[in-house]
Amino acid sequence: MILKRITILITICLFSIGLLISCAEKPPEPKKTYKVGALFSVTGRTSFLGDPEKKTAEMIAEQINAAGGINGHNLELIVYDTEGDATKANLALKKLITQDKVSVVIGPSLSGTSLAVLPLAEQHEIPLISCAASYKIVHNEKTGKPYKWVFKTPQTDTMAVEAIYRRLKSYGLNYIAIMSVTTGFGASGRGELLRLAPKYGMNIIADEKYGPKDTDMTAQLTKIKGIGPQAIINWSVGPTQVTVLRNRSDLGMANILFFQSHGFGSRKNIELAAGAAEGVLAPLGACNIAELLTAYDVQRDVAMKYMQDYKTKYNEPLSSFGGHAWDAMYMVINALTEIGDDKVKIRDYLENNIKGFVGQHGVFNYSADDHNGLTDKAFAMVIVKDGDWSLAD
Amino acid sequence: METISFTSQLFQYLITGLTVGSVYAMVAVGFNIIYNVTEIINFAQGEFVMLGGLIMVFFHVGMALPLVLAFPATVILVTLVGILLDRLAISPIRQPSVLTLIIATIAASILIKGIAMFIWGKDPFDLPAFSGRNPITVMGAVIQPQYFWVIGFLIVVVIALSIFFDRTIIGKAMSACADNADAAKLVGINVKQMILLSFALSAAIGAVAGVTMTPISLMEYDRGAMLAVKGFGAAILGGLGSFPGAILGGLIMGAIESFGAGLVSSGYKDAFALIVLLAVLFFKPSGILGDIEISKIKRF
Amino acid sequence: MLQIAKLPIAIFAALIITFPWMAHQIPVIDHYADIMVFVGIYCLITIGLSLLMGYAGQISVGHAAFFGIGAYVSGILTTNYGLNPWICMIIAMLITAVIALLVGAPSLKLKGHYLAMATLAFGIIIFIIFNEEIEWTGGPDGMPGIPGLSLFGFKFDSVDKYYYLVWAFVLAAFIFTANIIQSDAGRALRAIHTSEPAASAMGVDIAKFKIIVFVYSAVLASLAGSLYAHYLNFINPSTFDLFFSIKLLIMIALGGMHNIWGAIIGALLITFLSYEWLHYFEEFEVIVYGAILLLVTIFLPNGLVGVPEMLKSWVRRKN
Amino acid sequence: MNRLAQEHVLDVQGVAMTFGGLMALSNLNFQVKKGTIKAVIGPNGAGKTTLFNIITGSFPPTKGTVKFKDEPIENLKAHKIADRGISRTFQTIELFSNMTVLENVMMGCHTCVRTSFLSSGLKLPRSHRKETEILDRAMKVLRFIGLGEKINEPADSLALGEQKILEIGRALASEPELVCLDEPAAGLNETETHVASSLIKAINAKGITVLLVEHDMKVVMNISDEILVLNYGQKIAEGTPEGIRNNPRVIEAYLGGEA
Repeated sequence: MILKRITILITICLFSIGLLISCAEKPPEPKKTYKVGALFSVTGRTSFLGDPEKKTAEMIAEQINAAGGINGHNLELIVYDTEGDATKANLALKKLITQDKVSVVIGPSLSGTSLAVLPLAEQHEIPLISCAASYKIVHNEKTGKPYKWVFKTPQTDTMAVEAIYRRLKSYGLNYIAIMSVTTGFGASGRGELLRLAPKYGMNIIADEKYGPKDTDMTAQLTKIKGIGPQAIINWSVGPTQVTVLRNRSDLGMANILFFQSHGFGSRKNIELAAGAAEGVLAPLGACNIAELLTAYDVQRDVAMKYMQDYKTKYNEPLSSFGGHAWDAMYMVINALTEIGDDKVKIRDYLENNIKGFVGQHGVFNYSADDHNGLTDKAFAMVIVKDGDWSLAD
Repeated sequence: METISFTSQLFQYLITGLTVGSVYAMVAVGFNIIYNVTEIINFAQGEFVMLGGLIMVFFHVGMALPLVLAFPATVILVTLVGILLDRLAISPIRQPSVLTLIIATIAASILIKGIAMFIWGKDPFDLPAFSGRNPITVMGAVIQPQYFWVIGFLIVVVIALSIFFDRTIIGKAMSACADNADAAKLVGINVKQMILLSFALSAAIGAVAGVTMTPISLMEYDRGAMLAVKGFGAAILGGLGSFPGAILGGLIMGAIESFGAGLVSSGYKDAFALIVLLAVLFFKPSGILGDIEISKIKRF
Repeated sequence: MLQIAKLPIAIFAALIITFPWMAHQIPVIDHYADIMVFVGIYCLITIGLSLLMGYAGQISVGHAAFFGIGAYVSGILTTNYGLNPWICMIIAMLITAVIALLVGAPSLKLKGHYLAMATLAFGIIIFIIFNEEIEWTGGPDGMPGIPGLSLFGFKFDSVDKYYYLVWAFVLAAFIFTANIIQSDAGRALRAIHTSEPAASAMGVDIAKFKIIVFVYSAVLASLAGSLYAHYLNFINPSTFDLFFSIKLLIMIALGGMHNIWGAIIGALLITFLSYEWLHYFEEFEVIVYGAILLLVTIFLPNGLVGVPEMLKSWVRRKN
Repeated sequence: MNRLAQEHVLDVQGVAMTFGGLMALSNLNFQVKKGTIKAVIGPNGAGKTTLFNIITGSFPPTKGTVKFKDEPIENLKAHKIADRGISRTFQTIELFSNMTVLENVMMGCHTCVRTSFLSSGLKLPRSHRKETEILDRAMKVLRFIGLGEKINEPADSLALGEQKILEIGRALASEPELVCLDEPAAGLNETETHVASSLIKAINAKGITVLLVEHDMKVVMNISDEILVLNYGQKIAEGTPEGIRNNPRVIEAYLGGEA
């Protein structure tokens, strides 16, 4: 009996500990700040997305505050780590809304977590700018229109796939093999590759997969080699996209045209591939290839500045995923500057006033029918040449 | 368009499978060394492999030490981690039930992973191949020179271990602990020391696996867990406690994955290996080479 | 005699009932009720697992799969076929029971690490199926648009309403399980744990008991899965991966395996740690989490429920 | 001594057991008469415990039949055999160490009174009634074996002699027709041995048939009605204590000059 009572006591203690921790962390009451929430997968298996996003968003918030804030208002960025987990993303968004009382949310980083929190944003009527690829985030299948409160900055997989297919078509190639990693990123790209193939007259003669922690893809590539496609398209992120390249070059398949997804957008990948990336093509956004852009390109200045700032602050090469957070952050900052921190006004501003917004991943034009706002120009086809990017044309 | 004949394809699957399987086998051997002395499965075994790879990158690439120096230095450092693991996480537990010990190793693996993330960050690292990256073609199948290093080191580890357990006094003492810890205590063997040694030894083998596989597949901080699962599968498939079983189990797992990916469905390749594992267990509950009588004596 | 005292259960129930109100009084823990919904969902799983592991002594590293089967069956049947969620929940439990029976019958003949591996393998295979059968499950991106729950026109559409729904299930499962533990069946389970030969000499059908408990814990996990799916209105495979199975194991071990209260305390602590408290450590989160786990296993080998016992014996030694 | 009933409660016919080529029992035939005490003796490794394990269903014999009340039981699982009315103790004590004395005996009632998972989970009146019934029976047994005072102590805190007694009590709780006692006096001091022997006699007096393996010749000669002698898995003698005491083959094989 006593034992059980003590057990109960401990339970109460646990609650109190939680309470204390929460109290201790309570920030001093700010004068007047604009609160922006962010959900990124900073750690866990999809940290390659969330980590650069968080760094970018924090860097921008710092810069803005150092320059005196937004019309004198301090910008408070509240970042929660979702770890790529739907439950955590759900809890964190509710906390941002009810507790932190932010006026707009950036993220989540993944299509899965974005789809998971999307109903919440609609229900609580808070503008959310997702940093994930899937077109489903801004396309309500029931109405055929975007969700009212949800926007997104990254190019959809559709655009990347179309860029690749157009290129293949221009080469007159149509027998292709696709490879994808069995994560959200890979599966969503694979889905679009399969869906759009008939439209571009592509024959997918091999459809191979591998796990995100696989150490070797020789078996999949050997099978592809046996089938003999004209080109291979690989959809993955992280170390596997490098391993694929190495295995491919070992198998003497370097002469088969090879496309990577837009997930390939980091110079580190070229470096890690140790020569095996030569001749590989990938559709990339402007921020990956700032130096390659012509002086006339509207994106050149923003991309160069971002690249240099990021390198100076974090001493590591830029990842294109950070650019999605950059785009979302500056859209929000523009909105806050123009109309303050009212949720409804921010939403309306995003939908009506983001026109010709020059971002890292393209020039955005949001509208009531388009909450992604990018055209296929958002991708440039890039080829790896002498260990660096170069425009494919 | 260059293609490849079906037999060459099969041969390629086999080679790839055996190489991947060799890594699993080394992890499985590491599991067995500790299992034999303590009856626990050390789920931090995969972290030894990860540390082996990343520390080797630090010595060989970061500090530009030559291979012959960097390799042993890495193994020694990871062995120290193994010793620390035993001293800090395993031996302080006073009334150890097998499950408590396993949870302790899981906790330790999370801790090691966290520290590795803190030190190396989240990006993958590369290591130059020991003898270049120019592949050799055999029967139409392509073999990276590094494959030979992986398989070669597995053989070295096997021979070294069998000499150790059969020919040396310490090795025999360890085998005695494995057979009957109480009896071993009675004849004056320091069981605590043997447990420490088993952790050191399996950490060293983990390090070897990590060093040799990194040039093929890169290495990053969170690779350990999946390797531990695969290695555990290999150890169970072969029969816990049996070294030939571990090697057989590892190679079979690698081969099934490779053939499954190549011939059937790459999306389900991991499932094939596990289905085979389940099928074996349902027919032979102690694994391929496991001894059912011995497994009855074990508490767990 | 093993008796689970009624007073703590009553106090616990009272705490649970008043908690949302208490939380809403204090702004900083206002959202704790939301986290408690998930604690409740995980408690449903750990209560069953505690009976399986702590009392019957059978390890399972595959319960995330049953959790997932519950969630996916509910998700698929409600979104694709428009069936009533409650009926789907029951269908999900039936399907899970059949799968648990098919998997459990051969697996539970295995012992120790072999059983752990078999359940682990089963869990991974199910996870791969969730990932690969994109037409049914939506693949890695997940399955959005799962409807919420309502009963006779009453919608469980707020955190607090769902909180009471989930915890009503938890309390029912807790009392049901506690009754089993205190009955002849519970004794039989503990007998199996200590000595299988002696238990069978007492007429205990060991295979049957193990399977019943395995199926029971799987069905509870399935119920938890359905509740999860209808609360989040979204599911994706990574929620049901191997690491979640291991997390469940950690909950049980940390709370204390040989006591059903351990299941509750473990779920409570781990959920709050990983969803709330560790957040403040940012990049050190993983290190702190690992360190806490390690320290608890080293210093509290019987879990948190063992603390009173330890204190008692410590006091006794002092005197 | 009780010699009223003459029908056979246990009938072992042609039982043989080999373990991986090793012959543990070969072509063993014997019967146990209802209401008697029969002892099985023999040197170590004679196959006594193997015989017990076959009778109680730990494993089936390689050859032969075991009939309990004229029904074959050799292929039944242990728990089925327990249900039929054979209970046992173990050579190395196999108490449920995580339970109290009372709970151990209550566990023994499992064969007679058991509740379904569902009804005990829902705490239906039925399961409550049954639990009370189990409790009553267990208390009766505990008073009978003389451990009525120690019901709430953990089983593993008892002295060795009491643990042996408790194991017998647990076996009795199932109200068996035949109890198989595997070395009930092993490791006990003289007083404890005396308690154990009188308990066995008292059990027999209730009409329960007893089959026991025992090394202590005093106990065996003192309480048994019949004795079966095994050596190397074979029966070398069977008969009354008097007859065995004077059987030259037994003396040669086992007793030496002791008896």
